[in-house]
Amino acid sequence: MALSREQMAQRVARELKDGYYVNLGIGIPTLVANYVPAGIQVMLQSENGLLGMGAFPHEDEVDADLINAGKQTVTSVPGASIFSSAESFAMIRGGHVDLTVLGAFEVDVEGNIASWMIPGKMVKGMGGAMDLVAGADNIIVTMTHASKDGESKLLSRCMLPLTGSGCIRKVLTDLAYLEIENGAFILRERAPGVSVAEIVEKTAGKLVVPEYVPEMAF
Amino acid sequence: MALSREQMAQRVARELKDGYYVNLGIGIPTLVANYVPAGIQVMLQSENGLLGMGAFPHEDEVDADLINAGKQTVTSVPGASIFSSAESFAMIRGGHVDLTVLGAFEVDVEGNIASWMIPGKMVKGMGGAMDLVAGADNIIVTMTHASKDGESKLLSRCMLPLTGSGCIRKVLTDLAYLEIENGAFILRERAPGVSVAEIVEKTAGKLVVPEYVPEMAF
Amino acid sequence: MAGLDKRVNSYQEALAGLTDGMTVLAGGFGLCGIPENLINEIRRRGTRELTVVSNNCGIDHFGLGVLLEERQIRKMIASYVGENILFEQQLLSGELEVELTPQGTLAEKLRAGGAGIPAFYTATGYGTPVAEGKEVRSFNGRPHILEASITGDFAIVKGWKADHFGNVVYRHTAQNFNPMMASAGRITVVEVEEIVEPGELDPAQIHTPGIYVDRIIKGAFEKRIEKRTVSI
Amino acid sequence: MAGLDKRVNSYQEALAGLTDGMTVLAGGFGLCGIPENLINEIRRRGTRELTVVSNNCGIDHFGLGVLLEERQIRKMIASYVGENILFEQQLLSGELEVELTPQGTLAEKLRAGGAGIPAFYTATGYGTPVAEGKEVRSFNGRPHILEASITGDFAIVKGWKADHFGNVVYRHTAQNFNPMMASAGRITVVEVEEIVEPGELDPAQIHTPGIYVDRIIKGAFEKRIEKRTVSI
Repeated sequence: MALSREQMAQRVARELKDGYYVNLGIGIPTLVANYVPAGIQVMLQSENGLLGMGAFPHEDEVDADLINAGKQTVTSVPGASIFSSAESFAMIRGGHVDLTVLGAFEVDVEGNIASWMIPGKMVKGMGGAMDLVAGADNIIVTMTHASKDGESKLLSRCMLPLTGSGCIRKVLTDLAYLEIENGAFILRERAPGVSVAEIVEKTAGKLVVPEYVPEMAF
Repeated sequence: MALSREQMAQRVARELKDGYYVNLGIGIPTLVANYVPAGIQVMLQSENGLLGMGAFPHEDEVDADLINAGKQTVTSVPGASIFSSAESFAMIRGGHVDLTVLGAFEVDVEGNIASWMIPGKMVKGMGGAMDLVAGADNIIVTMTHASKDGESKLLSRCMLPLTGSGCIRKVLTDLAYLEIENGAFILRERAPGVSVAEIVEKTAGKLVVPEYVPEMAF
Repeated sequence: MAGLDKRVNSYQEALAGLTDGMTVLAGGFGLCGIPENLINEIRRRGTRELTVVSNNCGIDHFGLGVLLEERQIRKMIASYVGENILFEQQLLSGELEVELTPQGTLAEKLRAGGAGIPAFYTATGYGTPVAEGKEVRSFNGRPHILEASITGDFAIVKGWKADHFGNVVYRHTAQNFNPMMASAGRITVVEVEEIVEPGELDPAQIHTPGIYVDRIIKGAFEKRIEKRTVSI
Repeated sequence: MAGLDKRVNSYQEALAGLTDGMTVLAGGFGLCGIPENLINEIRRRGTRELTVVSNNCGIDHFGLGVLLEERQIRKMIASYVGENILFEQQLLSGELEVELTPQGTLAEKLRAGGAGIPAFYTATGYGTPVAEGKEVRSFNGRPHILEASITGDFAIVKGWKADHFGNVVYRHTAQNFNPMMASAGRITVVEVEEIVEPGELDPAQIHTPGIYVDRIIKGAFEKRIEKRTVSI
């Protein structure tokens, strides 16, 4: 069965390492914060200028001056730091963030990503996404494997305007965890009960299927 | 008679305007702080990261962590701010400083300045001088009109390696106050008792002498 | 008001000299740390044909959104404008020109503008529509694009506290774009919650040194919350 | 030592991994805010052929001057080196290579290095020996030169207080080049006068966020004064 949003977040959280500074995008990536493995310590970066993002505030702690990049009210953890947008993107662009998790519309075998614009529909803007994908070495894209109409989002070549070029190496979908290498998706893990055949069918870009593809366990 | 160092500082201080942010170089420029005209308020910038430099400290206030660009112990005034070298030169390069006063070895009719290096002798480095002359619109160079050997320092073309190119418009020497316009020094004021003839003799670069050249009064 | 004392007494005085066609840099991220009263004063003045540089464009009926309502903005430079229905309408009708800019590039363009750096190279946006028409050059084997700095005729900034000299501190994440806007405005106007005496703020803890600031005014702020999210 | 706790127990541990031929970025201006003990540890280790980036090179027998004595520096990138007789000797004898860089350009090169900006344009140095071999381009009718960023294998930094996570504040003008060095080091080591618990420092008042810092250590400092100047 396809992973739930929570399971996707849980699977991504396994990539967290002790001491990581992590930027989590809006949507599924945000949920990753709920599944930090026991015994490890990470610091969440919010690109509006907060390093050390905490939980949502209790009603009596809500402060209009303390928000995250999704414009939600948040708290900061002890040992947090707060700074300007220029400093925040100095961290991001400078490669100081250890892991970035963000959503996408499409990813292709060259590591290109499209996540910000659907021509003809409204253009909302890229926000910090272009900086995040250009600045990080270690990025995990989370998205459904295919659209509701069944169209694959793992392509030979992105159709939509790009967010970044040649920067994606890891993709977690609701069906599989894949790595991008040498112009192909490598199927590394599949969702529990999801067959390799289904993943093959729903992957438009070149897919390499190793002999053994383990099922994820939750 | 040629101006004393104190008189040079006093004359420069007349260029200060209420509300100015001012960077004063080492030597005579530093003395300008002692002659801020009554009734006006200026803020001194020290390029090591201090805006609002105060007087030298009393013996019991000396603090190794509070120095000026000349590495002297200083104090800060109420309303000062302290910041990094990058921020300090953002101010300087960004043209936010209203007046810069600095010394030089040579200035020429094109507004070039040489102040940091005498080949064959030891090279100490340019420190912040190149940034200061490139960043400021309003610069006053203070220096003696001629060397001890009588060689003019106001030239057709600087002989020494430049600090900046085409950036100087105002020069105060011990003999005269001059402006640089259209490839010439314009003699605007002379030191008390110094003749136009002496200034003409000691100025190697093209000199324009207006009909009336007032004497400075102290 | 003498010399270094930047205090002005009214919002009218705060924006004196703002005229049609100017470029205005506005601090804030979403509705957090926006100069609400200065925006309202621009509306009151009816200044038109403005180019506005801001990470976002407010929401309908609040923040920069009010200037859209009055059709005072000709061009918007922003990274994300998705919270605003009017924006979409004016964009589609051709009334509004938009230059979408990656958030980090926008922040850096403004910092560069304030710091006298006319242009810099960044990998952000390479291979995307953002790179169209821009010079590409490789550094360390990786392609980068050349981005030009931004400055403005006016910067409108929201601080927390300031002293008479215009030294400003920001509160929590209401800092965001405000320091860069402050540094890149030819005339920088800061509205704050509290004005204190010079010497009350720790010199080593000033976010925006007074050298960048031309006028300060104390205001009252609604501080509307865009997405109130709480733990139960 | 888990996760985000950057504390190390000895200066040996603080500089573990420093080897011959590396580039070391050193904070400080004159003798103010220099990482004295980390410099001494480099001397003790005897690491050689170093490229050192620092605004100055200490004085004879103190600060970076001690590394000159031991002939551990192969190349120096600095803006002003006039306080040091040994420097002159080694330069003239050809033992030492020097790249003199305007102070503001040096600060910006390091900030750019930390911020992922590979190169930027500046008017500083145009028409001077600093511009030799560099690309010239006009912006707004004024010629600028292209300057490349600087990063280092190690950054050695002197802070005032830090928490376990490596959030650092600097004291007075001992800040100077330290934040840029901290951001541009592949491994950044900060020595401080006091280590406090996370949460003790105001989050909005951190000069160097912990993300830039790899190791912190508490030291004792001589803080020698280069030019004691007093009012009478």
